[in-house]
Amino acid sequence: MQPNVQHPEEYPTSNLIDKAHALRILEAVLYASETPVPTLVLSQAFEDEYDTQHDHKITNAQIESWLNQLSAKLADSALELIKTATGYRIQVRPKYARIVTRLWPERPVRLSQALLETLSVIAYRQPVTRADIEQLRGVTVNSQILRTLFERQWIAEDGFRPVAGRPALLVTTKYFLDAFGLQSLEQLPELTEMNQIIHDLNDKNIE
Amino acid sequence: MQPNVQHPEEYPTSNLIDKAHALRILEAVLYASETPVPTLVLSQAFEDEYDTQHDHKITNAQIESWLNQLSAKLADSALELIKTATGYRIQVRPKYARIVTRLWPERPVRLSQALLETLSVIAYRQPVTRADIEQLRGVTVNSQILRTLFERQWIAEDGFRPVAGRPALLVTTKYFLDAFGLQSLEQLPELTEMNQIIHDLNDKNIE
Amino acid sequence: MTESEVEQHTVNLARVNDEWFSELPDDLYIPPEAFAIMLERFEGPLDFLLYLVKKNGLDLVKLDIAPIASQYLAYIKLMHQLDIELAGDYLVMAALLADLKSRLLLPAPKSLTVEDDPRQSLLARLEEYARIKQGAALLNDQLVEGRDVFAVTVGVSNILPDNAEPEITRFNADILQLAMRAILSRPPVVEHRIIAEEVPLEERIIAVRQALQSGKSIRFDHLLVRAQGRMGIVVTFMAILELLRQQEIEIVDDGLKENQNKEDQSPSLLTVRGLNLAA
Repeated sequence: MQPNVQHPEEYPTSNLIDKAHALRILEAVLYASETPVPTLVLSQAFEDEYDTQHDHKITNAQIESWLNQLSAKLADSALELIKTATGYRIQVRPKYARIVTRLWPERPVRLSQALLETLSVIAYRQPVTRADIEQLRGVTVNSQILRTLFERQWIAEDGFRPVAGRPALLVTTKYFLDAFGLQSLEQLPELTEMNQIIHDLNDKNIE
Repeated sequence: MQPNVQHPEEYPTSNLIDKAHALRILEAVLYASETPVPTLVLSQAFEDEYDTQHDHKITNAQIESWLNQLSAKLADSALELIKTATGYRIQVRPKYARIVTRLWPERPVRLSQALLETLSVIAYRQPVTRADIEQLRGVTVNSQILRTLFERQWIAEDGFRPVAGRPALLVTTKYFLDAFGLQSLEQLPELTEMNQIIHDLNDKNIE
Repeated sequence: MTESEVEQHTVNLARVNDEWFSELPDDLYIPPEAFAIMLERFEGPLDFLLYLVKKNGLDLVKLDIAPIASQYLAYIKLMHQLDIELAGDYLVMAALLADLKSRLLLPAPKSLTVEDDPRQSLLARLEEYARIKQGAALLNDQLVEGRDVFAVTVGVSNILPDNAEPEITRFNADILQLAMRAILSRPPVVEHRIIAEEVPLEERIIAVRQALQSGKSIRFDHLLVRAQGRMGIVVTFMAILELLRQQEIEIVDDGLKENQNKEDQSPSLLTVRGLNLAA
């Protein structure tokens, strides 16, 4: 737990960086993220923090070293740091997963209207950005809901829209299809109703 | 991970419980939960784990003591343990909000002045009708704002006023308290004297 | 606009409207276009009034409402002259203040008690609004989850320790369709200023009559012209009602089938057929 700068010789370019602070930044990002965090995003977290001050880049090797230390810091906890296909994520160790699933066995059962609407927009209009969902639903997207959808692995990020801010594009996954008993997206119930027609006309008018 | 019964004198009833293991159970539950965790749920986590084996109850005092230790364990991290209206929550410290909002600019909750004033009326003057809000703020209530407040579950309808039209009465919810880090409505910041208000607002408007 | 021009402008205005502009506050030297921007900063007439109160450094409790009312009315009048669009709330307040002012100019009746003082209710409103505004500022100062602090939710390892068959809850995909329909059937949230193109009923009647001339059945949505938007839907429906009344067409499907027969899930829409007029 104590700051412990034992190997300054290893990363001479970043000896101005307080290691304990660096680990806290990684923690903030990894814990706040709704999805696994790619190394690129982790390095972005340091950009404002250090580069402008010290005029040097944080290397990926440096970040990986910190991640290892973070992992070591978690050794005595119920959590672990893992690397997935899309990035790093902190999760509850398998050993303690049982306690969690036993406490909330009803977890997947109740789907709130807000969650269903968010999911249906992603399903029917994919790929969509968060802003697309907000636009269509008329309310701010609740991070908690996206987190839940990510956690169930019903949705995933699939690239980004090449506009300012590079917002992530959201799509549904095969787990989503499984959960809703669908073989493919083509099996989604059709929306050939009056409200679809009205909606299309509205879109046209607004353009 | 090793059994480590260092302080049997402190909690004689639970001397069979490994403190480090207990902290890990609390961690698993607190980190995995999507919402603040009530003490009751925390104690359930232990029931499954211990009571059936050892035939004794974990007291709330015991749990609170462990929570304090968990909180201490977080002192050097980017996280903190807080108590809100509905339970305990682990959150990323405000100090790191800047990094999080920079990495995910689309995520942060934005609170417009109009939304804050509407929420303020409901929070401080509840229960109120829509007409009350209009009367107090001197402007028409923006449906969009109410919708956002409902969507976030920060407000709810609670009965109606027995006058013509039976307008719904609006109140804040425990989720509002959770979101604003409050344990109860009594913890709402107090409104001060009139002159002080004028003085403060002066400063604010000039910004 | 240079400062001297503004000054000139203001002086001229003062000569024209002595009632309003003899009491012009100093900060009317703001360029006119800045008024609109300034107004946007306020949450409404009460907020604006409160600003005037504060700017004058007045004690709200002892406040003589008259100068504030005059200032407010002066602003409103000026903005009106500058063609700056004002929300109705501001005009309602202006009417209230004008009424208040005129009543205050009348000699006070002997029986006027504090409770009857028309200033009191406005002052009470201002005070209450100031509190609400303070409450808003205090709420804004709180550490808000999702803005200042971020609740942590970590996933749970997918590897089940005992390799137990995970209990998969299956959902009916229809709930997605219902949710999507709920979204689509809501009125659009953003208020668009759409200059409604008139859709003449006569044109629609002719169009529907022509489309059904051959005696064939056509579904309602196929009678619509996309460019006509919502108004087109409404007017087309009116055209159908008119043609029904004149017995030129008949209904093949009233579009209510889905409700009558739950077995049949196929979408059902109003469908009409032209009648042979020659017969």
